[in-house]
Amino acid sequence: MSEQETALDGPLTLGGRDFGSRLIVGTGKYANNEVMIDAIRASGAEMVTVAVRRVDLDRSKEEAILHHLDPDEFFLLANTAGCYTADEAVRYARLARAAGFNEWIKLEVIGDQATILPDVQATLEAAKTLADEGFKVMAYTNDDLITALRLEDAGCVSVMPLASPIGSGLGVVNPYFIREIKRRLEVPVIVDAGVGTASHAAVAMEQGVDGVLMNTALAAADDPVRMAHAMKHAVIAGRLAWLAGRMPSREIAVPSSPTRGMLD
Amino acid sequence: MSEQETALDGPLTLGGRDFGSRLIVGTGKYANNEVMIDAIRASGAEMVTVAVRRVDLDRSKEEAILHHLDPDEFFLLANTAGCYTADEAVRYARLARAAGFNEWIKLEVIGDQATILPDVQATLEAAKTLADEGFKVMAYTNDDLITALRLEDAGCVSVMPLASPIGSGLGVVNPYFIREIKRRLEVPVIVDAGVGTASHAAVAMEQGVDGVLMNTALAAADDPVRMAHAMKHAVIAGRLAWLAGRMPSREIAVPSSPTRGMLD
Amino acid sequence: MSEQETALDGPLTLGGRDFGSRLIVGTGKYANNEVMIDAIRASGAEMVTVAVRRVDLDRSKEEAILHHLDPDEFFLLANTAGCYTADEAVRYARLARAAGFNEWIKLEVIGDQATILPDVQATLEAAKTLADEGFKVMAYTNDDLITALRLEDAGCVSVMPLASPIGSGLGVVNPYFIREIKRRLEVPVIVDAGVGTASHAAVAMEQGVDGVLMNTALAAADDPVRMAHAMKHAVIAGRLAWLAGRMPSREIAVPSSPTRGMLD
Amino acid sequence: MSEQETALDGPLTLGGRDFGSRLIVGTGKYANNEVMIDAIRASGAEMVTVAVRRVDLDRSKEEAILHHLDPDEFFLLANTAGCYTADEAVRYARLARAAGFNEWIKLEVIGDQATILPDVQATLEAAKTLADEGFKVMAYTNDDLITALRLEDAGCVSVMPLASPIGSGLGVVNPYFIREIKRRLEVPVIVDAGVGTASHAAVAMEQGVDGVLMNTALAAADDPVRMAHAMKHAVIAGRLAWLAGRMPSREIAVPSSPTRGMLD
Amino acid sequence: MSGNDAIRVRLNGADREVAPDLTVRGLLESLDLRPELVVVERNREILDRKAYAHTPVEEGDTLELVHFVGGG
Amino acid sequence: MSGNDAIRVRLNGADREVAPDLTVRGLLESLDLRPELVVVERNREILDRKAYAHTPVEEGDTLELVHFVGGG
Amino acid sequence: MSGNDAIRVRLNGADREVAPDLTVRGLLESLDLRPELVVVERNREILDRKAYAHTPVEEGDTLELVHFVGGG
Amino acid sequence: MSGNDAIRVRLNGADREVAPDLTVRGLLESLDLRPELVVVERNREILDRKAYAHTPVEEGDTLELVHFVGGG
Repeated sequence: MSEQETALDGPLTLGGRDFGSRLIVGTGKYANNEVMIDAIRASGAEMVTVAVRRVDLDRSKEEAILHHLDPDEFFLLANTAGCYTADEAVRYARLARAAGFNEWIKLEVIGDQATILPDVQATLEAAKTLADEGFKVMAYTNDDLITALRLEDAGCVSVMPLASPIGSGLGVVNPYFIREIKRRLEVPVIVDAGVGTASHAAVAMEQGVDGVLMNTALAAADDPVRMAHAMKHAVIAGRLAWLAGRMPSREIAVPSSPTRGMLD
Repeated sequence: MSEQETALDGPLTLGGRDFGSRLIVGTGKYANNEVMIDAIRASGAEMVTVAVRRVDLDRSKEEAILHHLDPDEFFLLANTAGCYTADEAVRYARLARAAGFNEWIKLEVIGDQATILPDVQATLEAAKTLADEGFKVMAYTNDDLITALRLEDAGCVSVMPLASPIGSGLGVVNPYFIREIKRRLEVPVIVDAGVGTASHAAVAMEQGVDGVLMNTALAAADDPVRMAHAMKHAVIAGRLAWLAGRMPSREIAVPSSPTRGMLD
Repeated sequence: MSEQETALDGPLTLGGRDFGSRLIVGTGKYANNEVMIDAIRASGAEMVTVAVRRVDLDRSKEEAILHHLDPDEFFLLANTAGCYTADEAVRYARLARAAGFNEWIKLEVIGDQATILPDVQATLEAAKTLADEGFKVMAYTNDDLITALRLEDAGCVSVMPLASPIGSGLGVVNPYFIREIKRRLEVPVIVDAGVGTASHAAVAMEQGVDGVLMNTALAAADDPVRMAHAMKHAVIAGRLAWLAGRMPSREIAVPSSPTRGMLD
Repeated sequence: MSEQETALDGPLTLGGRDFGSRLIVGTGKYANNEVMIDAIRASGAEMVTVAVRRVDLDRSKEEAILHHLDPDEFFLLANTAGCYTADEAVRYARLARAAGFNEWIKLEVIGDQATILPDVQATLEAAKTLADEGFKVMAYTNDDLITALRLEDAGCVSVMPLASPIGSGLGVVNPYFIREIKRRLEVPVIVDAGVGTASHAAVAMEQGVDGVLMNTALAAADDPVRMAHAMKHAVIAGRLAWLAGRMPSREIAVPSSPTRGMLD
Repeated sequence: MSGNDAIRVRLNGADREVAPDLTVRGLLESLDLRPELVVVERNREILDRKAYAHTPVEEGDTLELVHFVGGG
Repeated sequence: MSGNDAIRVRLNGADREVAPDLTVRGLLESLDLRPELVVVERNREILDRKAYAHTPVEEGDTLELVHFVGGG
Repeated sequence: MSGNDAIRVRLNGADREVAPDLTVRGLLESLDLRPELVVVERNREILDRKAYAHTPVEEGDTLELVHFVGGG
Repeated sequence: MSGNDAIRVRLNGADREVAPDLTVRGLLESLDLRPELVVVERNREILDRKAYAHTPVEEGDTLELVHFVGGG
């Protein structure tokens, strides 16, 4: 946003840290690293997610994201993507912290390979362990309010319900649940996964949530950089619209020009 | 958009004239003129609509929009709002042109007082007359493709189907029809009426249309200026997303982090 | 409906004639005539539409629908499908009447080959001519209220707005417009075209309309006869639900079991 | 369904028992018991839910549902509505079984008073205990696939995801999740809670589920008995439509009358 | 069919030669069509079915024979 | 009711005095309740309906009398 | 205003008396209106702004003075 | 590489022979990996990066070398 515009909205405060952008982006699935970097810069995101994986001993150089991503330019949020148990997720989180950048973790515990939907029970269990170990846990979850409330109780710095399944691009399928979660939680709520195009991000923000996290919507667009620009604007648009308080919708039309003063 | 961003999208070209913004806004129903001006400036709109009405001989000063709106700052698009016949609309258009600013007219012929829905037959008739008289006609119509095609044949410089009834704020109720109209017409298509919040504007632009016209969504928001900022971003977001080519949506999830390289 | 159930709803009265079923079905596009007859019987429809075409001088026998459809069992409603001008539609209507069954006509004037959307202007023109000639005109149109009101004024015995384009199976895309048309017209409103599955027919009837006309939803189902049964139930379901007056919907949940009397 | 129609669909088999109707209804919130009985009979439901509560020692007679509901006419499904812990739910289930009708239980463990959304963790825990004790558990849950799979593993005879919150009448908000749950589970899936009108029930069945359970949609309709008839038809309609295999939906129109054989 | 004495008509959009001295009824019969299922438009005028028997088919006539087919 | 010889029980969440030497069956009868429609939980144990007749109601008992009511 | 010499006109839908020998420009000035912001329709004919100065307001004239107001 | 004096370890899920008397730091260097970009888990214990230099790689060790890659 322009300076004048930043006056219109405060920062996104997560775990005591301020972020100028409410958009968080992933670094996966890009055609190449140049496009990735350009897209991330275009998105205006300050926080970017990375995954923890074994060094591929044959072709590590190309792989290591830090050969391309400057940790001074972006705040790294490591995830536990691919983990199917609480123990596994905790192990990955500890490895991520040992990398030495920060103690933040995007907690993700999957319950089913076909849908990559979260295992909320295991997520809750891992969240408690990690919060106790001093991690700043941002927990990916489904749109269940009860689970969201417990993740907050477990000490997560943010709860991140899905808009729809990872990589589906279906957008916010259940705005009621997202809205209810936002109403009830005190920690910031970030909509994570399912956004496919700009209007989806705007719709998500219009539910009152604090931010949006996306990856495939950028990486799998025909033109990731242009889509990244679009998403930057979409998140601001949805946020400001929510802050501005939209007009009431009604089935009956209401003229926008005066009805008085017509000629004979 | 920032300079860098304007490179991402061309101007909106209407009747041989370029506009830097794809957002067109009305000037009606604002609480006061100061808010109106601030909101219009915040929206980034270059083209603004005005209505033609009798001078109220008791309190004209406050009324005349040009006491507040600088015709050098904004491109004035007079409308024929409130007209119920082709003749009446033609009369208002001529009066508007006599004001001496330009020969552009937002043609609007209403067919029903309760819904303010357009009378497409009368609109078509008036469009022909006005186009023959050298007007640059931007025709407000419903989402009927057949009518849209005929308005184009009649010589309109733009066809402007509704998203939903004027002042309803229901957004794009029938994206199929809007999309089809855009696919088939050669003149620019502007979605006019029905937008209620930012995501609606983004959805409209994501159908591929060339611009959006709105009034109540700004004037009736709790904070019109903030909503104007939101709409500016929403139109850019939807436009760039459409140009970028969104990811395909699918019901089956697809991981955004690598499935290879997990630990034992 | 069972006898007991018929007490729950009156007949569909069109042009002074009562029909026991609110479902009207077409006879086109079936794999074969046996399936067509079985499906129509299963649908419970009393009124069925037929098209007027040249006798194919080589293979007429198989073609003539009346070799398969008993005009004493079903009320024939000839249509003007395929006509692109008012004159053409009037010509087809007269030919249909000359067949000697009745003076009813399903008026259909198409405005565009790709979308088969109605030409409302030509439809209106033909409706006036045919009504003056004593036809009972059931006019297929789009979901524009203004056109619907004029078709009523022109003397149509029923106005039939589309749910979505013919053969699209998208269902009721714009319930607001359908609802508004029903609210404002006095002649029966039949939703015609666009229904794809049972819930679509129920949704249509829940807008308060008097009936539904469909063809492709049955003919193009994997099992037309079973789908015909489904549609019969769907139309009754939607009708009775509308008559019954649905519960209000609310975002906040309300328990259905008593909150009192819990144990300590 | 008529005899002929029952041939079109098999029975709903739950826990080794066949039910002729796929509609299960509650007995709460009716204006009076006469309306309740009439509505339940009109719905054609064979299985009805009841709640377990303390005898109100002052006015028990009116309260006891069995003074009005004949257990030989309907199959009683006691629920644990109002329970907030697994232990509480288990206690209520045992009391219900001690009533001596059957060992079936509609398991419901609530996680939040404001939304009455299920506590899936506690539900899972109680489901295991009750299944081990030989109960036939029908588990009310949210639309999370992972939880649904575990409830199946726990030995539930049916898993019952919500369409939307209890008493909301919002219908099937997330058809994707409902569909996915049905795809993956082997035990029957019943959509429970959230249905508000007939088309909602049809939509639910069109996702392929085995049945629908509702209460408020009937009890809170202006005319519960008529709405009960509507729902009976809606469930059959949705079921048969799903079995019939609906036509594909497409944005492009396809004529239903022949394009050949037009006159010159 | 054809012959020196045949006459030329435009029948359902195609040029055709038919026997001379044929009535519309005769034409339908020659085409094996049941009159009660067919509507005849002759030179843009719809014929009353009762007139089939005494309406001649003449050189240069434009005839349209239509009937009901399956349609939506 | 009350009296020197009455005994105190907790009945459906309320303190109550009932006659001494009363069986559960007797209690239900005294409350005008049909045993076949009521389930009795005594001190957190569910009673078999057949046991109502010979199960005494004793000083300090916590009794819950439940039944089916309308619910969704 | 009024007087024996006043003339009657229909002005923006209301009957009004105005001074005689008044031009359209004079009328606008008397109404305290800025000519460049007002369009004048006289007896259903739109006046060229340049004509305001020499166009008389005459008995029985129907005048419409219009301008731009806020609209959507 | 291999040799009589080589030692066997489990490295990133594969059995490998490495030189004897190698430290973790040495191992990373031999693999051409920048220590500051790699996290090492040795026999299920995460090593402090400062310990790489004096932590020996021993026969039968299970080592996991991980780093950050692109992910969502």
